[in-house]
Amino acid sequence: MKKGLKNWRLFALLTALLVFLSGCGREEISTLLPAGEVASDQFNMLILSSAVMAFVILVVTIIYVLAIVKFRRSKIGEDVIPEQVEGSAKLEFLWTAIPIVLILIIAVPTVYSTFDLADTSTMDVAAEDGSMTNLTVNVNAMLYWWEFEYPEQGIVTSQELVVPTGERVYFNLLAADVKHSFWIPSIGGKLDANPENVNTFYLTFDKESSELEDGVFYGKCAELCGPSHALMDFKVKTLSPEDFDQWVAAMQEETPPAEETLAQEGEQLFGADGAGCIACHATSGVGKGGVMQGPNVATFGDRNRVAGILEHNEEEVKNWISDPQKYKPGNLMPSPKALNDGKDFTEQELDALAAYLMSLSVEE
Amino acid sequence: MDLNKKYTPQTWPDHPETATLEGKNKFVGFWLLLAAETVTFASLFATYLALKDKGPSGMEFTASGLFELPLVFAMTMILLTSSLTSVYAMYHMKNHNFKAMQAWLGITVLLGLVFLGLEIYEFNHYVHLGFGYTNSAFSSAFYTLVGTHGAHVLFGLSWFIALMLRNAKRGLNMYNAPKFYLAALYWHFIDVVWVFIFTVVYLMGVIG
Amino acid sequence: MSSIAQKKGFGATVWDYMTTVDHKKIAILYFISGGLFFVIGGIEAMMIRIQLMKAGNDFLSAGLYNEIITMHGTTMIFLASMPLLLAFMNAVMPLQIGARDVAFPFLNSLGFWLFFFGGIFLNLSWFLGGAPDAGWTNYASLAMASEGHGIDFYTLGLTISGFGTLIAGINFLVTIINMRAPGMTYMRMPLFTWTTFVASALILLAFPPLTIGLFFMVFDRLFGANFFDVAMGGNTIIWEHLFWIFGHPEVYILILPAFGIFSEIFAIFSRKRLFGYTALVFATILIGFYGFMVWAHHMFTVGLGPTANAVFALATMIIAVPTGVKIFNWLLTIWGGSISFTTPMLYAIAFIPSFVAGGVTGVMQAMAPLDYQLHDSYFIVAHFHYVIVGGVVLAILAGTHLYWPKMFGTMLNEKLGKVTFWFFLIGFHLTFFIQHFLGLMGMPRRVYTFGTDQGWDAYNLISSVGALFMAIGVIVLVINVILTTIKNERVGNDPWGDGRTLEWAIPSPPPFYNFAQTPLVRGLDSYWIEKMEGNKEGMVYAEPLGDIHMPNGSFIPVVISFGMFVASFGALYHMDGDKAWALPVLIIGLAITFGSMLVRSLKDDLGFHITKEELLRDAKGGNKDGSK
Amino acid sequence: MAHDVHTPTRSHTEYEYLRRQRSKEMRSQLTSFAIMIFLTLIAFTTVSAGFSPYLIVPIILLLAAIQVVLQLYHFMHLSNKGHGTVAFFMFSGMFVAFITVLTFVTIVWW
Ligand code: HEA
Ligand code: HEA
Ligand code: HEC
Ligand code: CUA
Ligand SMILES: [Cu+2]
Repeated sequence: MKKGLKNWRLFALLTALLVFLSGCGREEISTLLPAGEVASDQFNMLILSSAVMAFVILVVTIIYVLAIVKFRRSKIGEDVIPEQVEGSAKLEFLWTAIPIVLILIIAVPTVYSTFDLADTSTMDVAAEDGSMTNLTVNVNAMLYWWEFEYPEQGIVTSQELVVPTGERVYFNLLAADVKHSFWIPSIGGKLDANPENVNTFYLTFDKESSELEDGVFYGKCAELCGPSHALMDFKVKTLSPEDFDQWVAAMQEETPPAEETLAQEGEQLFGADGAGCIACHATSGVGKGGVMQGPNVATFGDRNRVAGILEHNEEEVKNWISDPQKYKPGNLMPSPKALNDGKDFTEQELDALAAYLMSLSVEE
Repeated sequence: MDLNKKYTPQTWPDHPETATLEGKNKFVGFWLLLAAETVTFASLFATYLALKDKGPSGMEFTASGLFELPLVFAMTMILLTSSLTSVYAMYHMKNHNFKAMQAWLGITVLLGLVFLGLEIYEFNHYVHLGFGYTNSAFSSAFYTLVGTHGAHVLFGLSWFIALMLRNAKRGLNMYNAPKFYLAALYWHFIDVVWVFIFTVVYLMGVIG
Repeated sequence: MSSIAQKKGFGATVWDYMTTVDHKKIAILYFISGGLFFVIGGIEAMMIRIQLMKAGNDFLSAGLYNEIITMHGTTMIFLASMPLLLAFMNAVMPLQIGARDVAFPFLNSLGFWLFFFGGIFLNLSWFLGGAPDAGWTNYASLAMASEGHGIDFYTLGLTISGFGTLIAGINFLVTIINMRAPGMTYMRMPLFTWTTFVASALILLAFPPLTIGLFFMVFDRLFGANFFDVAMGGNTIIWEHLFWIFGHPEVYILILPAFGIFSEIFAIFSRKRLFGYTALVFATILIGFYGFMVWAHHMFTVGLGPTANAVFALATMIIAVPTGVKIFNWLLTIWGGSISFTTPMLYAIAFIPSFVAGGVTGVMQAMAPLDYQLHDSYFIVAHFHYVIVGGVVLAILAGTHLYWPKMFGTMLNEKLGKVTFWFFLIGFHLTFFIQHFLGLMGMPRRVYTFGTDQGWDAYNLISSVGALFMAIGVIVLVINVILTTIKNERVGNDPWGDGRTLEWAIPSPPPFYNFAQTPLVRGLDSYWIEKMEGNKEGMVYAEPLGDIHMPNGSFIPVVISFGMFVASFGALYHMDGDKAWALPVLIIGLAITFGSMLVRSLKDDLGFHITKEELLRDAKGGNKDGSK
Repeated sequence: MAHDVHTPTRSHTEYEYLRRQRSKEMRSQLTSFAIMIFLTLIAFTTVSAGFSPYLIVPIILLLAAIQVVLQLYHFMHLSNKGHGTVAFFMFSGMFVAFITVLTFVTIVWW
């Protein structure tokens, strides 16, 4: 008995510790650790409403506990017939009025914020030189990957959104196939990418992602979109405005040909004369969105993950290319056999492809 | 309830449709069904309005180019008139005049058949023009809305016919009076829906 | 179930139940099949929790996981909770208003069999090429893209069972409108009857949009219509609207009868009249009314625009007010009462904080901008399991214990009942409380796996352990049922001793005609009034003992439903285009259905009479289950 | 709960009076039918006449609404005694119908 009690205590302690340790979740992805204006607004609403709700729960609990402590039959006697009270108009009024007041308290910020967050009026404001004052990103959501087009800059990238900090960034969302939903928990709430029409909203990014443990914010698809919905992750890199401009400039340059021999071999294989990967994967950051069937790989070497989920190393690149279905069931990248005349890639070929892909970079 | 109990116009209750508990239940239940049908048709109308003239790029047919009013006008008049003839039938039912009731119901059924025939002709005509069910979102919504109404007409007619045949020999009694009454209610409801169809689909369609 | 039925032999009992039109037996049919589906849905829930127990688990594959959550949600809502509540409505509501049966006994049976065959059809998808996998909400773009026949099983199965539910709703409405005993005015109806009434009204007006949405989906997938095909001008948001115009009232269809059951329990086990009966009634009606004006709160992130979001956010928040009125009136009912902690009362007591916790998170979600963060995260999963499990399932478990004697004539063991209660309650909070935080920590719902790098491992493990507790609770309940049935100790009219409404004034289970003489109702809580005035019989009668007219049993409902079942297979496989037998099957199915409907309408069914002599004989203890 | 019908026993004058009431009702129904035909004619002519849609649409919707009221109250007797409950449900149904249509013509296309 005693021992059992001890074990139980230990278990409880461990549980409590675990819960404490995981606290508010990871900075990369938790709505409880907001890293942008939108998320902060929403976090404040969370705190406000939680306080109101805690008050409601408290009131109910007090009445409730008092009632079941005071009026238990064992206490007041077996045969008592309580008075059959009909009701009380006063009380009814009271508990209609108080909740209405509480509702009003949360309704005001709700309405204000609803319109505020939907305000995209500054989106198309142009500066004097004709360039847009705000960055706009067109997001194309596709079966399990994301494409980010920067129409003003004429560049396009995939899997990793790169944005400047400290300014509003506008997003146009569209789904290419089925419905998806664009969500970066620590930056702000989600918005659906519907197949029939463009949705627009804005986010602001306050913190540079290099300060994070993993170096990027995590983005999620939040609408069931098929077997690999759970794996439709993307990453967000936030840069200081200067770094961002640099990044854009680097993107706009021609991709230089591969330098190492292995990588050159890979480039060969990747191209139209090889396995034809280039048919779906553009290797240049310059271009338009919504054209290619596969992610743009111009920045592949700078990525944080492979295909949004696997660790970013050559081993995983090779794993992915050898059997994409194993890592993202139902995704639209063909198996090697379908690309390479019915044969699997040899280890050598895989090494070459991986080396080539890893060499694609716009950062120093 | 005694099926064989015979009534005369003198002993026939004022409201035969609700004179028995069974009748009353049927009566209330049927009205509730009509409330549900109202929402059903509202969903169809709403979808039609949302999808009106929507289709693939380069779609050939839109409402204003397609619909022709004379036929619809004829159909409307016929259905409206059939609503009146069924009112006549119920008038005679209340007077316990079985023969007259059957006769008016017969006319109602005839009018309904003509209406249905015209609708089939209309659909057939559109399909021949090349406006098929699978052409566009607009065509699907149109055929589904108007076709559902047509299916209701068909059901109403079958109901009338079944009642007339089944009771031809035994005449009016407390058991079948509520059924006749409800079938007539149903017929009016179909007419109500049509009023909206000709207004919302055809008239508003023609003006674009 | 009853001893008499056992004597009749198994085959005869089955036949008896397949042809019955007696609302009490139909209640038992609903109860058994709803219970069965609850266990199936529960096993699916356990599989979900096993899969999510740890990061990167491979217990279920990605595609299978989606099928399981879809079937879990669909089964639990349409095939478990609703039928179980319909079981109590059937068993109790006609007794509470002093009626001999429901308004349309034949349709009552038809409603059950349509639901049953629809449910079976849906679940057969597991064996016929895969279950639906687009979530219980079945959003159009994904549903249209889904391969195989899963989605078709969903649309056709729900269409059939939806018809069944609609019929049941109309039936209850007419029963309450027309068949109340003399003196049973609207404002004297027990609260469970009231909630049945409002829930049925919601069924009446909410199921048609769902049916239309399902039709669109069927036409799109089977006949090439273009309602949801974007390239052809279609629009998938139409599905979302139609689904939620139905879907939100649906959650009140679930919770209102649950409120009804708890209202009865609070009054009975506090030995006190419901505090603020009138307010409770109006709150019920208001909730039903508002229920139709808030559906777009499920669509805040769709992009409907700020005006729509703001309007629907405000409308949604308002619902907290009438619900709060209910909560406080219940609290004031037990206040000053004499509370006895029976198993049903334990559930009722546990319900209050659990449901309030779920309700207030609902109000948080109603704040549209906040919901942009919460939507489709585990916060939502936590919210709706708090209101559904903490409200509806607790009510079902409470109702099972409370009405078991009325339905089966025996009492469930109280000790085991309390064991179930504690396991279930602790497991429930363990599972779902922590999910709020998972959601806030960024975990989306409907994910079949998650990485170790997201920081969600520990919370998910705790959640899975909780589910195990719930499973133990349910298993103890099953054992309890088996033991009770074997022991078979019969009980009297009012086994809880403090019954207040008419159903406790007659034997358990009641004779098949319910009331030998129609009671006369003299106020709210009519049985309690008679008890307090020392009336030994428990009732005053509105009529002298006389012949009773009863409806005949019929096998036709089974045939009609079976025809729809067959036709659905035909329609489903007709889509493949290479199956020549599909069209004949479709036609045969429809022929069976319409043929049997025709038979029904051409053959007069006038019922039969029980004579006064038989009633007198019965009163001395004779034939009780209606076999003729 | 009597399932037998209480057969009325009427005097001859009562019976005559009832019949006259019914003929009177029939005549009023005939009038409403005439009105319905008339309204339909107006609706079709306004459209054929080719006025501005902003004028026509409200007018023909109003005409349709009047027709429906006539059908419900004169042909389907919704105002008669004993129709209170069902009328309530019909109006609830129309309310749901109205907000459904309203949404679909406003926010489906956001
Ligand atoms: C029985 C089922 C049930 C019930 C009763 C409710 C009740 C409520 N629900 Fe819930 N809900 C669901 C089942 C239910 N819900 C389901 C299944 C989903 C998800 C569907 C899916 O996507 O799969 C969902 C989703 C859902 C959403 C969408 C979230 C999203 O997907 O983004 C929202 C948003 O507003 C919401 C709100 C509410 C509100 C405001 C109530 C209110 O009725 C609650 C009212 C109760 C109280 C508030 C507590 C008592 C009141 C007081 C003590 C008075 C004082 C209180 C205050 C002043 C706040 N619910
Ligand atoms: C009435 C509705 C209802 C009920 C009662 C439940 C009950 C439970 N639900 Fe669920 N749930 C939904 C409705 C419901 N649910 C809906 C609508 C969804 C959304 C689906 C979607 O996204 O589309 C959902 C989704 C959902 C998820 C999210 C999945 C995801 O998004 O990926 C999870 C995860 O934890 C979950 C868990 C549970 C658990 C642990 C229970 C437990 O309470 C279950 C308890 C019951 C048991 C444990 C039964 C145990 C029985 C046995 C073990 C067998 C014993 C048998 C014999 C002895 C014969 N449910
Ligand atoms: C038919 C189009 C198609 C072809 C051809 C194709 N891919 Fe892909 N590829 C895709 C798609 C689609 C994805 C995204 C999958 C996902 O994440 O769901 C992808 C993803 C990838 C990724 C991960 C991308 C990232 O940004 O993380 C790599 C690496 C990759 N492909 C390499 C290759 C190689 C090497 C070849 C040729 C041997 C190739 N692909 C051929 C469609 C294609
Ligand atoms: Cu894309 Cu989920
Ligand atoms: Cu809702």
